[in-house]
Amino acid sequence: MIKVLFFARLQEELGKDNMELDTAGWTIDELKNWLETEYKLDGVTQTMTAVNEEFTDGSHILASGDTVALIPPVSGG
Amino acid sequence: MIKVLFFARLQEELGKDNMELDTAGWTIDELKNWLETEYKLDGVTQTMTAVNEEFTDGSHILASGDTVALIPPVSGG
Amino acid sequence: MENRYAKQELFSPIGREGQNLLQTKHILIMGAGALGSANAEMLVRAGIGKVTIIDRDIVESSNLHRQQLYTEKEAEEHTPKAIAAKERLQRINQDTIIDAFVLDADAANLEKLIRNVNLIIDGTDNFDIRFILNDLSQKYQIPWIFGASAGSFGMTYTFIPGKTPCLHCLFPSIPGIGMSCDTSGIIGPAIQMTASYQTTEAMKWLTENEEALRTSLLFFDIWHGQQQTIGMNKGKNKECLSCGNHRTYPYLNQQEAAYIDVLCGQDTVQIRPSSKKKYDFSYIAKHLQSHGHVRSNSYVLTCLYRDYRLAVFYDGRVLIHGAKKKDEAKSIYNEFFAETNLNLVTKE
Amino acid sequence: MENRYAKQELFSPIGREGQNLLQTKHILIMGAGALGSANAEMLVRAGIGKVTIIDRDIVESSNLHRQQLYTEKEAEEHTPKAIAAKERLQRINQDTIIDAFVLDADAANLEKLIRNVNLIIDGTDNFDIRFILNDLSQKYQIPWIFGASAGSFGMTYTFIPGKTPCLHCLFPSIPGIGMSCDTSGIIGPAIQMTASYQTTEAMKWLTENEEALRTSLLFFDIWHGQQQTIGMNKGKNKECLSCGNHRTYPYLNQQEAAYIDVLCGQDTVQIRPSSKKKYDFSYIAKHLQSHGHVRSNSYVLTCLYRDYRLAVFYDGRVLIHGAKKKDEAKSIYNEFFAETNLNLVTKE
Repeated sequence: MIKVLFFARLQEELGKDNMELDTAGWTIDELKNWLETEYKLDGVTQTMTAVNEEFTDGSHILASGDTVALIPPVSGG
Repeated sequence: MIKVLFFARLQEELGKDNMELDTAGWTIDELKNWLETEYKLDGVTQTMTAVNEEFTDGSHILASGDTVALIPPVSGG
Repeated sequence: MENRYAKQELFSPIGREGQNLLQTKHILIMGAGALGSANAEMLVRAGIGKVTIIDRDIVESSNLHRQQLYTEKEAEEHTPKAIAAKERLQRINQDTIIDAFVLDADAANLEKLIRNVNLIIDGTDNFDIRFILNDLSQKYQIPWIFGASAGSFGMTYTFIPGKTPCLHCLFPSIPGIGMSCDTSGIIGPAIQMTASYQTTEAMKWLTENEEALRTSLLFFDIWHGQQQTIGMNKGKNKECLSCGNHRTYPYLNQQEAAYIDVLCGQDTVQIRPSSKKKYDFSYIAKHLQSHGHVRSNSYVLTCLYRDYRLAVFYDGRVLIHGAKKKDEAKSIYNEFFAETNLNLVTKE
Repeated sequence: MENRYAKQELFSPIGREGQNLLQTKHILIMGAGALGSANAEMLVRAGIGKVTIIDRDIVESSNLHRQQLYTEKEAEEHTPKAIAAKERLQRINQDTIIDAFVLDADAANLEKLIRNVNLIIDGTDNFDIRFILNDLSQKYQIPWIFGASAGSFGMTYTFIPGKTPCLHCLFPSIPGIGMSCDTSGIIGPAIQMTASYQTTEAMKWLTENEEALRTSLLFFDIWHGQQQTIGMNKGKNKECLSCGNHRTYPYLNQQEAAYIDVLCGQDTVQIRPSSKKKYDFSYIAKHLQSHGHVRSNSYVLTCLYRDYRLAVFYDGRVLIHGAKKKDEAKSIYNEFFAETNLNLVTKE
């Protein structure tokens, strides 16, 4: 299983801060595209991604036991 | 084994931020008294104590695998 | 007219309703030093209804690197912090009612000022006064938000009477040695971070977002990037004399005595007479002016004397800046104020 | 004379030596909004040698709940933020040299101001300017400290050229939708916390405590008590056009064009002409005064018009406060400035 953590705006849009998904073998980009379609999560393809607390790009392939964190960019200041 | 984490002033006095000790079965007070004598750690008996990230008092008996955090009181402001 | 709180109301846990609540609330900020002034500015900007702010000290040049309400001018003029704080805070928001007291707080005078207060913010620099605040919090069922900072460390906890442990549960007695800016120095961001956590908790309580309050004690080191929370499920002591079943509020019943304090971070010793008294200021001024230029405003008279600077307050206290040790301060004090025959009790 | 930095020097990672270093350093603070003013105040109090501060905006009443350098008076007078910031900062510390610029920063004008700067602090509110800062940081090998905040969130990262990934490595293109105070509101403590992390990193860099710099990206939610760091070991992109082997600094070569921006948190639209131009202010004033009271200071002319407030800057920019949409702003602009025949390009 893959654990996906949602931060900030994504938490509010989803109404929860994490989910468990059976997406081992997918790339990060595939996961994001699927989340965008499935949950109508606006802008999820533009989030920053960490796998097991390390930054990764969209081509990273998920392995069972990974924890993915999706962090929307914050622009204000 | 017991893992002991040292914070703030204690880190500086000891020159490290943690140690592993074989003190299962001891109380927190016994551990503190021993640290005070062994390492000349000033005021360690006055630190706040957490075991496994929960506050505990001096009578708590340590079990193998516990993580103890010793936090000196900060008074400034 | 533009709504000055529009962007705070847009933050959904507060909203328009929370903003309206905030504007009806009254807080007491104990101490207008580093944490006190940071909390005061954030909460006054946020639109709090009323602030009572209490401080016994004057603005010093060595405060300026971390005490955000003050400028060089107030350090030069030795303005009492409570007065300087009020002046700046009203320029920021004239809608907030600000009651400022230049006062050496104790159980007796605090008890009078604490009625009708919704929340107490800890901006103090010592545990003596915190144990008094804690007993008052329990007696009058008013939450208080502990904050302390030194070096690059900070810690904070939100004490809610009837719900969380109290300070006296966590420390069976007043800690003898605490880290302070005298032992560890202090950097501005550690203060701002501690105050940010305190103000956030205050906003939750005052906008009736009680379920959002942090229930753990939080401890951090901003320089070394550490942060830890400690759960308080086992913190409550049923036998506690401040919040237990047979409570006596022991810190509200202290004997008044003259005593000597070393103030945080200033090489300053405070001497407080045992009973309220008024000095003969014209006599003191005449006597002191042979040693150096004497200045005074409506709260305090200051004078240079050898390597020291004396500040004599109208409430009887004397601060001796430049004195590092209590004995040193005591002998200076006795040179000028010997006729008062104070029985000086040294508090350790 | 008392040493005003005594308690900062007592913090051992800084010490007397670090303090002396700090007093020789020059930083650029880009933006004097919420993060910019919080960072500026902390660093000026800390005794930094020189600050260049750049902002294009004026103080508004809706800024006051979170922008700590400003008061009600400056909101009433529509003082440009850079000017108001300098005025307050010099009262706090007259030893710091402060160069303030009321300026709509772009690659060309920033490139001139960035020479000899030791560090850049991000106090901006949009990614367009951050991508320019990032390219300049790489081109001139100057570190910059990213900070952003909205709602109760904040994030920060310290970009060190030659050592860490750059912003362009982390985002292959400018993020189209970022959380801002327009989408999520903003609370003061989230700003202070973000700025505290930024200033701490700045102090490390400027006192040559490079080994103490945080190497991870930090992200927090102060209301909900979350905090997370993200390691950057895999962050660097060798093909990156800003910091890779075949770099082109793509954000330094943008075509200048008139464009329309929606400013953060103010229902305000900015229109910037494509080439620098000076308006005929007396003509504009005469034309506008039939609609409402016209005020001006040395930087800006303001006027009420229907439900809007127009601010016309001497550098040619026009802010239209009260306009929520770009089209709305464009038509207002054209009513008064049509003769300029601007070819307005809408940036999305």
